[in-house]
Amino acid sequence: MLPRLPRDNLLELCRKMLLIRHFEEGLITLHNEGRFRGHYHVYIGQEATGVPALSLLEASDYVFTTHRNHGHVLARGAAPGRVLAEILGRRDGYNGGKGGTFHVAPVELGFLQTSAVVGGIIPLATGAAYAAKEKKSGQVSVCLFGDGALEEGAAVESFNLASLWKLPVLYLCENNGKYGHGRATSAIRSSSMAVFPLTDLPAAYKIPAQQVEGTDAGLVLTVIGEAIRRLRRGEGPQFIEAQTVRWPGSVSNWPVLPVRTQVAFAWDMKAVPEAVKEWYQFSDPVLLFIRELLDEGHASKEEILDMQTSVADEIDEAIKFAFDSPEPDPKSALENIFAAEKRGGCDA
Amino acid sequence: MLPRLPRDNLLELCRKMLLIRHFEEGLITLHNEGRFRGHYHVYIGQEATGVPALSLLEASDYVFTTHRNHGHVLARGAAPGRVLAEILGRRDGYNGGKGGTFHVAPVELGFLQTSAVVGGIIPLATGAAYAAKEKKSGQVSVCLFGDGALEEGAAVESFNLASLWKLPVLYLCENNGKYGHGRATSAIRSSSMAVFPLTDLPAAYKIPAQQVEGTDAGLVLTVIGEAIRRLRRGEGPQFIEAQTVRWPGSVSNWPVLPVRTQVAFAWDMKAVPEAVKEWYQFSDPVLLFIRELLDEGHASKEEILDMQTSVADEIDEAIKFAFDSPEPDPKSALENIFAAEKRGGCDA
Amino acid sequence: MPEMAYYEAKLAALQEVLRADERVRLIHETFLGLSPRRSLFGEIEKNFPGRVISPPISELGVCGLAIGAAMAGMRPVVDIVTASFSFEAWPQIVNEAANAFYMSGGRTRVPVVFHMIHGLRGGGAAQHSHSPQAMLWNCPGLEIVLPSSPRDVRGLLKSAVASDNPTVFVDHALLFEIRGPVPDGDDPIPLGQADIKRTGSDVTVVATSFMVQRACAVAEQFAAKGIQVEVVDPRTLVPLDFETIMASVEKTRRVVVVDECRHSCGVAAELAARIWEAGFDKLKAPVRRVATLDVPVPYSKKLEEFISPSESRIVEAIHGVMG
Amino acid sequence: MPEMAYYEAKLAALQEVLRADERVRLIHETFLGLSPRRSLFGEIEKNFPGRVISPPISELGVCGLAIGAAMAGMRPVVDIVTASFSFEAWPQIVNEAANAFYMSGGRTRVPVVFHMIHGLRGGGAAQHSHSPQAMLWNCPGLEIVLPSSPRDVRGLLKSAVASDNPTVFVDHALLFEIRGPVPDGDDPIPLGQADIKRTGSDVTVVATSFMVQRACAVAEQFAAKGIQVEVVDPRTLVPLDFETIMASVEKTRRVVVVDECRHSCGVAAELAARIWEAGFDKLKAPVRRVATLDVPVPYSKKLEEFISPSESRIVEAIHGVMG
Ligand SMILES: Cc1ncc(C[n+]2csc(CCOP(=O)(O)OP(=O)(O)O)c2C)c(N)n1
Ligand SMILES: Cc1ncc(C[n+]2csc(CCOP(=O)(O)OP(=O)(O)O)c2C)c(N)n1
Ligand SMILES: [Mg+2]
Ligand SMILES: [Mg+2]
Repeated sequence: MLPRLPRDNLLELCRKMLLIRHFEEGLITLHNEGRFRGHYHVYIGQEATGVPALSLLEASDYVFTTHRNHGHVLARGAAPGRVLAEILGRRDGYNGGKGGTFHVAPVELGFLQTSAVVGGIIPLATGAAYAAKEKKSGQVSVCLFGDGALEEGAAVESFNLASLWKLPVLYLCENNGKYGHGRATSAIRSSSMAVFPLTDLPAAYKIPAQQVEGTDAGLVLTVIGEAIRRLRRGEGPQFIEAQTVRWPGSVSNWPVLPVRTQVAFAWDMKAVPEAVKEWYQFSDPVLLFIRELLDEGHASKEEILDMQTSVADEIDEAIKFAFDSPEPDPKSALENIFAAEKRGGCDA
Repeated sequence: MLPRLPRDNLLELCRKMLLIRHFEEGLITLHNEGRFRGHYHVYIGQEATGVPALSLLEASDYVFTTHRNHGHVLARGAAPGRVLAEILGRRDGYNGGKGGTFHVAPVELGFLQTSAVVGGIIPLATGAAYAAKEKKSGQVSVCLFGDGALEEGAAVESFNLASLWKLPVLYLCENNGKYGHGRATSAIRSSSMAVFPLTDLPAAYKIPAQQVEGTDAGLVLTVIGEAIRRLRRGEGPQFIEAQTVRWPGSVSNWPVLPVRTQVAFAWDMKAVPEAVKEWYQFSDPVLLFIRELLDEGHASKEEILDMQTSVADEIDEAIKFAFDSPEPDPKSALENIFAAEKRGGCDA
Repeated sequence: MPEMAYYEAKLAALQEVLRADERVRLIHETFLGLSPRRSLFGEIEKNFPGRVISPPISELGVCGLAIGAAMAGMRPVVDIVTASFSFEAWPQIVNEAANAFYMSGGRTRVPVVFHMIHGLRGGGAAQHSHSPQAMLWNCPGLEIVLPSSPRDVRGLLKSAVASDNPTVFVDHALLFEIRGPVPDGDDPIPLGQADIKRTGSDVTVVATSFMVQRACAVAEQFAAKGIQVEVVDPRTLVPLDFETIMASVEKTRRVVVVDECRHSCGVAAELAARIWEAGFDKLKAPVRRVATLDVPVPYSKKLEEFISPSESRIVEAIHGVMG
Repeated sequence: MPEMAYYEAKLAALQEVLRADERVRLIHETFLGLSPRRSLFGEIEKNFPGRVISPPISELGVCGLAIGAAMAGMRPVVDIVTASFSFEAWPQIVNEAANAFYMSGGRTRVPVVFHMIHGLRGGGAAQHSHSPQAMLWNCPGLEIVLPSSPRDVRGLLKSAVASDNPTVFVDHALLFEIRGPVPDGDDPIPLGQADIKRTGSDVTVVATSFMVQRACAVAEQFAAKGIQVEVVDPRTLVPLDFETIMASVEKTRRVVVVDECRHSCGVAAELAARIWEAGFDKLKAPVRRVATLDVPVPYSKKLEEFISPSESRIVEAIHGVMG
């Protein structure tokens, strides 16, 4: 379902989704070339959740994300060059290269902490919501985490606190098929989560909870838009489970690129390898969105192809920017252990 | 409701409840006299949960309990003298005085670990159930904990494991009115638990869950009896919430004895202080049980008075035994850090 | 200088931090533990409505909430009660709070205080008697404060709350009834300033928290015998004022370190190692450590006393370095 | 003696413990971490159906379950994966498992093994690079095992599983590809036996885990210059074979301790303090510690290298004690 938005906004959503896709695909290539190290995770297949969801926020709202953060920070407008520089451990990264892929946190965009401890951000996001409530600032706190995080006790302890104290926090659980190996909800039950559907868990804590098809940008916008309105009205925490189908490149522990996405796949799947055709046909949120744009006459194929070219250029520039960024001075490892002066809160 | 049991069994249940009551009241007196130290908790008001529940177990079953353990170990047949010796830190205590009031654990009765960390035993009891299942021993594991433990993440992580792996564990949540300061369920909502009724939480994990009036020995026997049968049939974990009304002596952080219980209160409340009359009239499980025994002609007042005398004698002996028990040798502090020989499992 | 009881100074500081900064919240209300004085805290709840919050028994979630609130501009003081319960919150304290400023590249500040009561309180047994400050010192990014006197608890609590860093405030129940001078006014004591609790020229005892009191009592006994013990209280482990410690070491050249953590990898191990490193050629005798023995804490009184860093063990250690 | 890769020796040991004792269960399956060899573990799952269990992401619940199962007669080996995640399970490891035997008066045995992979794996950043062994050493009641060679991982894993005590098995991802001799047969290596990994008479380097390999590489360099470095590997911290360490110290009278825990209150602090205490009058130079600097672990390669106990820092420390 295409969101009911002006054409410019629709194209902007499309562009962001495409940007994320190209960014992540480029990253996999860089990793394959040995140009950065460490375990990493990509947001491919979940673009239609993060992009519309975060487009609904005010600039002052808080966002907390996980090991799978690249798509979220880009969706919120982070500069791809600085995100990549962070992933490469360079000085111009949002966190000076100290965070890396697990911890990209553009604080100026409201990302206060990006934690790679499964479940770690759920209490933190709840706390930021508590601060918003106490400050009466009208801010909301959005917590984006995977289905696996519900297996950690930290999740439910937070649900309890948020529910008791009516905190303005949106728990946005991205169920991407657990570990990338299967789907925790809907048709197939999970071997690691007895709660089914997952929304039963927040519901037990009296938190309004719904499921949404996470590959459908329009539905995501509607459902999350309503949840955020309820948050701003002071109705207390909200829980959304956004379901997406596992991207075939994340079967193993490390991302493997089966094919580089071309917008042309939206109208011509020939170039897609047989083994992954089904996913790109039915579950790829970017291609789905492009098809809808085309079907409803919001854009022509040429315009989409132009968009792809422009996105590719932006990624090329980002890569250049990131690799041009210097390595941090080794001695700077000893900086930033403690804040010296007293200011409180964060940089933003 | 009086359990449907032969008279002897009924009298035995009564005797155990009375024994616990006298033991705990005696303990408060000893503490007031400064004869032992440390924070401690008593089981007064919950006798009709623990005594019938544990009477349903086999000798080989496992039981895990908390800071509020005295009633449970006595219900399962622990020698009052050895329990008291443990609370006094004496050599003849079940754990040589190393555990104390928080950790009384008669291993020979299946008490493998008594943890005073709220929620701490819930994973442990789940693990003993896992062992029982793997050993195909037919044993069940019973986990007795307070309503407050449901606020700890450890509880739900365990529920998930037990449900996924269909483990023979009975989660027996004794809701005694949280912290002794209010009732977490039924009419009044808790300020520290959003889940309401509490059974919604295990139910979200697909664990069969029911509530029972914890002051009614007959109901407790029936409901828990059924749950244990389901456990032994391999139907997976069971959850029971037993509700009792806060004993007025546990309003504050330390037990305060408003009056020493006399069995005669069952038929004559004159000696009960006005401020606490309501509790002794309507919520005291021991007096309720005695009244039922009398009403249905299972015992005469004289027999009950005799029982009281015999219980009092037993407690007197226990006190003598415990105080006669020597203090442990200071140097024995250095023993029992590690098990030397390899045997595995526990002493029992 | 006016005298105050420790619990009074602590309560005064709590009122002062609440008054001084609208962003301060107290989460949980057992700053006086199980002490019979704890009801006096009710006064604070009355004076600062909405500023003291009762949480569920969810240390992990509650500490995480406080950390997140601190990131978003509040200044929460979470009372974890017994220090052993900090373990429930370990992932949040050690892996979220401690790392936040660093891994954000110096951008996310976490002005949270974790309050807890550590050590052998008497009858706390194995699960309620921990001193986690050594483990915490092994986690860079956390400030660690260990008050030992009425004056210190007041001045240090203020600095802990004012700090923009996550600060662990480790108190001890056996200090609450101690009386001592507390200056008028309410000057904070900066973190990172050791304090000479007693001057002496013959031997240095570096002690923390309640052990400072014990060391002073022992020093009194030695003074009667003409041996002058200097008692140095670091007051904060992070930041550590090592200069003050070494100045004393260089003066006396004989050192005993007393701390209530368990022996292995305890605070005394670190302090002793640093003193050795800096003072190798100045020391007249091997540094002696007095710590809780490497044993789970037994309930029984005699056993608990046996493993504790008792006065008699401190006396023996002083004889050891003097001998 | 046949040669084996470390990962092969580890997999062999896992098969052997499963074969030797019907009560053994492996909970979780990443004993080889993120290594490309990890798929070889599939063999074990195939050979021992029902003996390897995949748990949810619930370290606290899962470790607690393993502890409870051990109390009730099983011998579970829980794989916590990255050692940093042991913090999620901290209350169960530190406050349940460690205390059980003691607080039951020596009656409840907990034959559980907690397996984890510690340290700077390269790019793990602040939240995935911890070395919790120092914190764990501060918790009496836990055995701590730190293998450093193919032979040791095989022999020590067997003893860990055979032990009736809770044992933390702390491995290091950078060891997996190392090759070395592994004797035929399958003799366990008793806990509490240090191993001289290289003999030398000029200086003693006490090193643990992957640092043993690094120390040996450095020793090689020094040998070329005619300086003989003895590398002592305690192999287990609890129980600790301090005699073997001191025998070496008494021989060389110069000591460097290398360990990957953070500096303050780290394993090197404890080892150094003990060596000072026992060897005060034997040491020719102050003991030097080489540990990870007191900093949260940065992601960036250059920064991570800067804080790590690198070869160059070990070299410098050896020069320091020789100088
Ligand atoms: C406390 C903790 N345990 C285990 C891990 C290892 N780990 C990293 S990602 C992951 C899977 C998380 O699944 P999910 O939450 O569904 O997120 P997804 O990766 O699917 O987006 C695991 C287990 C971790 N990072 N933290
Ligand atoms: C992890 C932890 N947090 C806090 C405490 C302190 N504490 C001891 S008993 C108790 C109340 C427990 O309530 P509940 O579980 O309902 O048990 P009850 O005492 O009512 O039987 C608390 C908070 C503790 N022992 N452990
Ligand atoms: Mg997932
Ligand atoms: Mg309760």
